[in-house]
Amino acid sequence: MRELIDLDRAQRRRLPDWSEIVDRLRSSTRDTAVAVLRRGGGRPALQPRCGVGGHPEMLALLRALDRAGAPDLLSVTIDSHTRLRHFATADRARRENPGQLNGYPLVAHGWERGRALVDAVGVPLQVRHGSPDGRDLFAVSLAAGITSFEGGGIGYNIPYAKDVPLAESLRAWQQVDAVTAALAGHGVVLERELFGSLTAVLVPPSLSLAMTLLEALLAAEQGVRCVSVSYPQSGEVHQDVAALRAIRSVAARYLPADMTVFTVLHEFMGVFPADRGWAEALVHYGGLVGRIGAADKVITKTRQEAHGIPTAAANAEGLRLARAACSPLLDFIRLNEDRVTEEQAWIETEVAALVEPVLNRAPTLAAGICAAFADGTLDIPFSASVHAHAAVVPLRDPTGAVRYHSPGALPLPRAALDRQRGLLNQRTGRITEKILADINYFAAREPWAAEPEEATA
Amino acid sequence: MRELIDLDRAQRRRLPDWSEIVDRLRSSTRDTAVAVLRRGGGRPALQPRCGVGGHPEMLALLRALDRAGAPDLLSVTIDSHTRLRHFATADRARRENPGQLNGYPLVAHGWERGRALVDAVGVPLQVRHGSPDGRDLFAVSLAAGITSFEGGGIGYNIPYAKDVPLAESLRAWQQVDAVTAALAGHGVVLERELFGSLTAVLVPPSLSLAMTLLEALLAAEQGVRCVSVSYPQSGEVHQDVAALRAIRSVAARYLPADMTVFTVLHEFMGVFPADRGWAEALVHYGGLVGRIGAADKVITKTRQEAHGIPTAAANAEGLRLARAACSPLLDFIRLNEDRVTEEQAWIETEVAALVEPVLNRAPTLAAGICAAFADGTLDIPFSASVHAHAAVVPLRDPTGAVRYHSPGALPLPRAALDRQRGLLNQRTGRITEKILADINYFAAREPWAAEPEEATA
Amino acid sequence: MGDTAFRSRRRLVLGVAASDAHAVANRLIHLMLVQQGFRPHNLGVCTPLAEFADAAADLDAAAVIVGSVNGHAVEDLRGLPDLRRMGRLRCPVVFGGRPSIDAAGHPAARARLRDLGVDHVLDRPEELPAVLDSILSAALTHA
Amino acid sequence: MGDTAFRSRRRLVLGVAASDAHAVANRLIHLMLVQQGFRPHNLGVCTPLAEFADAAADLDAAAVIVGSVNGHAVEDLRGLPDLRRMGRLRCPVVFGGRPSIDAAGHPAARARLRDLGVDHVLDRPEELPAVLDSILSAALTHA
Ligand code: B12
Ligand code: B12
Repeated sequence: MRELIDLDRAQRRRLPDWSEIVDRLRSSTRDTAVAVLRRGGGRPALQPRCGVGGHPEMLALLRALDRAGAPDLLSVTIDSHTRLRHFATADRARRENPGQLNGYPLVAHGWERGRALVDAVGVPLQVRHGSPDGRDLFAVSLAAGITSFEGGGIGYNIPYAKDVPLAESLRAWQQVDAVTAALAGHGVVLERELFGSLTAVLVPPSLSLAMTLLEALLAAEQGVRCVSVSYPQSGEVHQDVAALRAIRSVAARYLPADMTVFTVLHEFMGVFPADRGWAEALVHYGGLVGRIGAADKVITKTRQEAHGIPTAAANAEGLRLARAACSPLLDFIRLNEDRVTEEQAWIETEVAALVEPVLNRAPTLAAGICAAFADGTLDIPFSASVHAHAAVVPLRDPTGAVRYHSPGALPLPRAALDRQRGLLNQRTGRITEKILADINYFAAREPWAAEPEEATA
Repeated sequence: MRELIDLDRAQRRRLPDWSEIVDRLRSSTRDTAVAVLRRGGGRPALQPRCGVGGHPEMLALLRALDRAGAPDLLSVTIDSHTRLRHFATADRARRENPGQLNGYPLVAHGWERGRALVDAVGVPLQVRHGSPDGRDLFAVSLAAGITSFEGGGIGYNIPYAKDVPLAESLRAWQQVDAVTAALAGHGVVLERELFGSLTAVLVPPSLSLAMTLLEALLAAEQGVRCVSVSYPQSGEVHQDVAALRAIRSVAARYLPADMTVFTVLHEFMGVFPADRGWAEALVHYGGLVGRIGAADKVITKTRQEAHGIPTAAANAEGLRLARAACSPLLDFIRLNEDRVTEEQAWIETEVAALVEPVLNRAPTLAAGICAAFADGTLDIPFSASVHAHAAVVPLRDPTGAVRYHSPGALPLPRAALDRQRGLLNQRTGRITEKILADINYFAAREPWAAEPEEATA
Repeated sequence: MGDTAFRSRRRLVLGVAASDAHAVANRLIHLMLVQQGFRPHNLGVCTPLAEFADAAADLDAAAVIVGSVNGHAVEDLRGLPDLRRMGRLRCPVVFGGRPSIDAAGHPAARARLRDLGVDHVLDRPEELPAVLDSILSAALTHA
Repeated sequence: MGDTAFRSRRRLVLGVAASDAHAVANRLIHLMLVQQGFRPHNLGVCTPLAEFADAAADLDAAAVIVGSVNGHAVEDLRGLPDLRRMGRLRCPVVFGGRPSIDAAGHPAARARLRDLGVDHVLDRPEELPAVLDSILSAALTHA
């Protein structure tokens, strides 16, 4: 398996033998992440983001969340330095001032400590990061016995780096996928989750789905037969439920028939309200949307999202709010199904229009993707990377649904654009003001019930 | 005003002059409870139950809830001794071992301390108790400047005492109502809330509504023109929303046209699940039902309901869960309106059948009520009092709605009973087992996510 | 189940403590005892301890069973030593329910109840038959 | 608003700190500065401090504006004293965003940033124009 993936030399030296890694994963009696998702149980599995710099602190955080939040899976959220392969910086920071890191530097702490994290809690762990090239992190995760790894060559590049050529990130992630497929051959099915949130701010659903679909196709090329496709809550329930359903319909249409696809909802990923009441309502609402949309998993947020890295207590409360939203007591809730059906049909049309030209292009899928980003026929708003045009301008329509105000060079069908323009024309005002208002769609609400933050802490 | 109400002599000696009491209520610049309800704001006002024995502890509890739970109103829940006019016992207990009291002994602490409670927080207080004869408590509450007082001659007798003749409790509450009306004449409109929860366990909605309607009519006789009618959540959403709507339709039909009626939902009052996940879901669900049913107020429960008197933190969390349920983010939720309409029509029919014979009876309404309880044509299940037959046997139908398995001597229409029997016949098993199962309807659920209670505390 | 005919040989006095109006458990326990062949006399809710004593004397009851869930058990049973001393309550006293206002207070409250002279402090109704059987058979042997 | 023509006399270097990929504030601030008559050169996200220095030198910029919201500002700016010492970064440095990973850490992080030689530590984009105006007018006066 070692030959499938190029690792940093220093890293390779430190890792155990691949055979040991594989044997340990195979013989583990712990639940894998995929086992948890397969078990299902009629409601979404719940998972928080969580990661702090120090190792003892990370152990304590995982244990506290496991106990107080009753998650189905837990995260190891990686710090920014490690994401960008600044391993030396991460290592110095975790030695000198671990409390100031915005995540757990798993590569610097090393796989032995990773195993301690796995052993600390009763639920499987997932590594969540944002690395254009996550190969070393992946290898350390596997050595630690972690059975779920997030990312992909598009979604972990364009929003997460300035200048990593797409061809490079796609190649790195092809290697991750190849190892994932090989492990499945040994009976170890990893959760390979594709990050559909992109820049997380006003992402039109069809854009998110197009990107994760392309990443899923790349994974399929490498032999992967099980992926999780994530989608970021827009905040308009009919649109969000339609998008979650569209993940399945689009997957059925384009992905291999023997591919398992789990759907994941990211609770609202944009600018969160600072007001505690609104933040709590939004956290709950995310869980509810995930459940109505029959997501297999919901990644929860916290009432402290607008304020900083959350405390364990606030993170646990976020889980519990989402859990209350997933209760069977709420089975009675009905949506306007006509609206959902209409939205879903449009999303499917738009995804087809975005993806099909890429499939029919260039020698390889990866090359097609690179070419499409180069000419702007694939693109995202607010791109962090110079390798996307960032010519797409999204806006919310009067219901709050996210639409294409300007598609840039995206090859969206005329009918779809006309419909969206029709919806957007109902709003007046200057475009920059509208964008700002839409970025702050939830953050700008009047306080829901004024009272000091941390009053219960 | 003093002549309207007979008070304990010792009590009367300790109270300030009535004129002082009235002046203080009139000149207060604080929100009254009714002002908060009138203001509305498109979502139910939220109020927790709360009461501990010690005075400093009670101050701390109110302040903590006000800060961390952002309630719209707060309660002063009274201890059992005081409820039953065991004032001497309450007084000894609050001096010797206040921490062991199950509520705040307001009479023993006295009206000066009551004023301190009022001054401690930014929201109005309500006295919640369960006194067949609450006159002294009422007088102390008024002297304290408290603008909301719960209770009534039926609902605060039959579930709360063994052997207080109804005629006595009705007379005591007529005096409370007379003072309430006189105060309104001075411009001080109290919230007079009628306790519809009765014994709280499997109470058929029409029974709850019939009792509060009779109490509202008694209050109207004394000149009261503003009441809150409370109803205990059954747990089946269509039935509960129908019941909340029926409060208004029934009030419009039977009560004076110039009477203001606020609707109050008591979050589930029966046996609560011990499991934290279920308890939280149920607390949230209660808030949601109140909001869908357009209740003016929701009295919240806590995740510790099954375990004991809640901590301030758990109580605040209950408020916040209910608040999340009242968020505008959930405006999209729709019910099966046909089911609600059908339920509401039946509830109205049943209430008419229960109440109209009483209205046409005997010299006075109060006498009619006494006679009806005496012959069982008014009755409640699980009566605490010997003055009700307790011949009514309720059961849940397969949807969870509470029905009359046996009406005892209640004069319910044949069609209503046939319908309910039809629904109940779908269930098999022995009747005692069914009752037990229904009492434990929420408590008996499989753990929602097993984890130790108090993990976050 | 063996022979339980002896269960009907003596009366039992059942009820809920003086300040406690919770009726549901009391009604269900009454039903359960009757179904199992005991002969309970139910005083219902809000019953002062002296009334338990009087009823026990009147009926020559084998035991007094006091329920309480409202958290006031210790306060409501504080008269027990006096009643014992005055010889007004001679049979065993069984307590069942929630001894205190919250879980944290239960152990101390249980100890207090025993100090007051309660013979058996139970949590659940299912514990009742065995305890009553032992009381009844002891009483019948010594009688 | 007064005469703001001087705003276009010198370039400004704008960007986000080395480990930080948050792009939205950066794009909006760039837009705002242009609209207000400044001439920012935007290096975008994930920009090492040395690149800020090089760009400032190349463009003879009046100020360097470093944004960071991911909490790593102190770490990402730790090279500032060295760059100053080597004379590679001479103009004022303005920091804006979230200085630390949570509210509790902000005061200490602000102090650390000042120790490192950051001239202005701002929270909100609205504070930027006044600070830049003062820097620019001082620079133009001394020039
Ligand atoms: C969208 C978002 C993302 C997107 C970013 C996509 C992209 N490339 O742009 C994604 C999902 C990729 C992401 C990733 C991460 N994020 Co992020 N993210 C957010 C979020 C939700 C909104 C940020 C945003 O766009 N805001 C809108 C813009 C306009 O405002 P802003 O960035 O908040 O900045 C304001 C001020 O800080 C100031 N400001 C900002 N820059 C500057 C510069 C100057 C000169 C001035 C004067 C002012 C200024 O003005 C802005 C308007 O008021 C915030 C939380 C929130 N606010 O709700 C978290 C947040 C900023 N992220 C955070 C973190 C830690 C991360 C990660 C490290 C993952 C993790 N551990 O959670 C990674 C970062 C990876 C990396 N290498 O940097 C933390 C930062 C913690 C802190 N410092 O308090 C936050 C607060 C979330 C949280 N509560 O944990 N994130
Ligand atoms: C319904 C209810 C009421 C109804 C009662 C109506 C009626 N007259 O019966 C109303 C609304 C009127 C009410 C009022 C009050 N209640 Co109440 N009530 C409940 C509730 C929700 C269910 C009780 C019930 O019926 N359970 C079903 C029966 C079958 O079970 P049970 O009573 O829990 O008893 C079990 C065991 O304790 C045991 N058991 C009980 N008695 C006996 C006796 C023997 C001999 C044995 C062996 C076993 C035994 O067996 C039962 C089955 O397992 C509980 C909370 C819960 N469980 O969810 C609170 C609860 C019991 N109430 C409580 C309190 C404090 C009050 C009030 C004082 C108001 C207040 N401060 O909150 C008043 C009491 C007034 C008074 N004078 O006593 C507290 C008691 C605190 C504690 N001890 O831990 C509880 C736990 C709620 C809470 N978390 O605060 N209540």
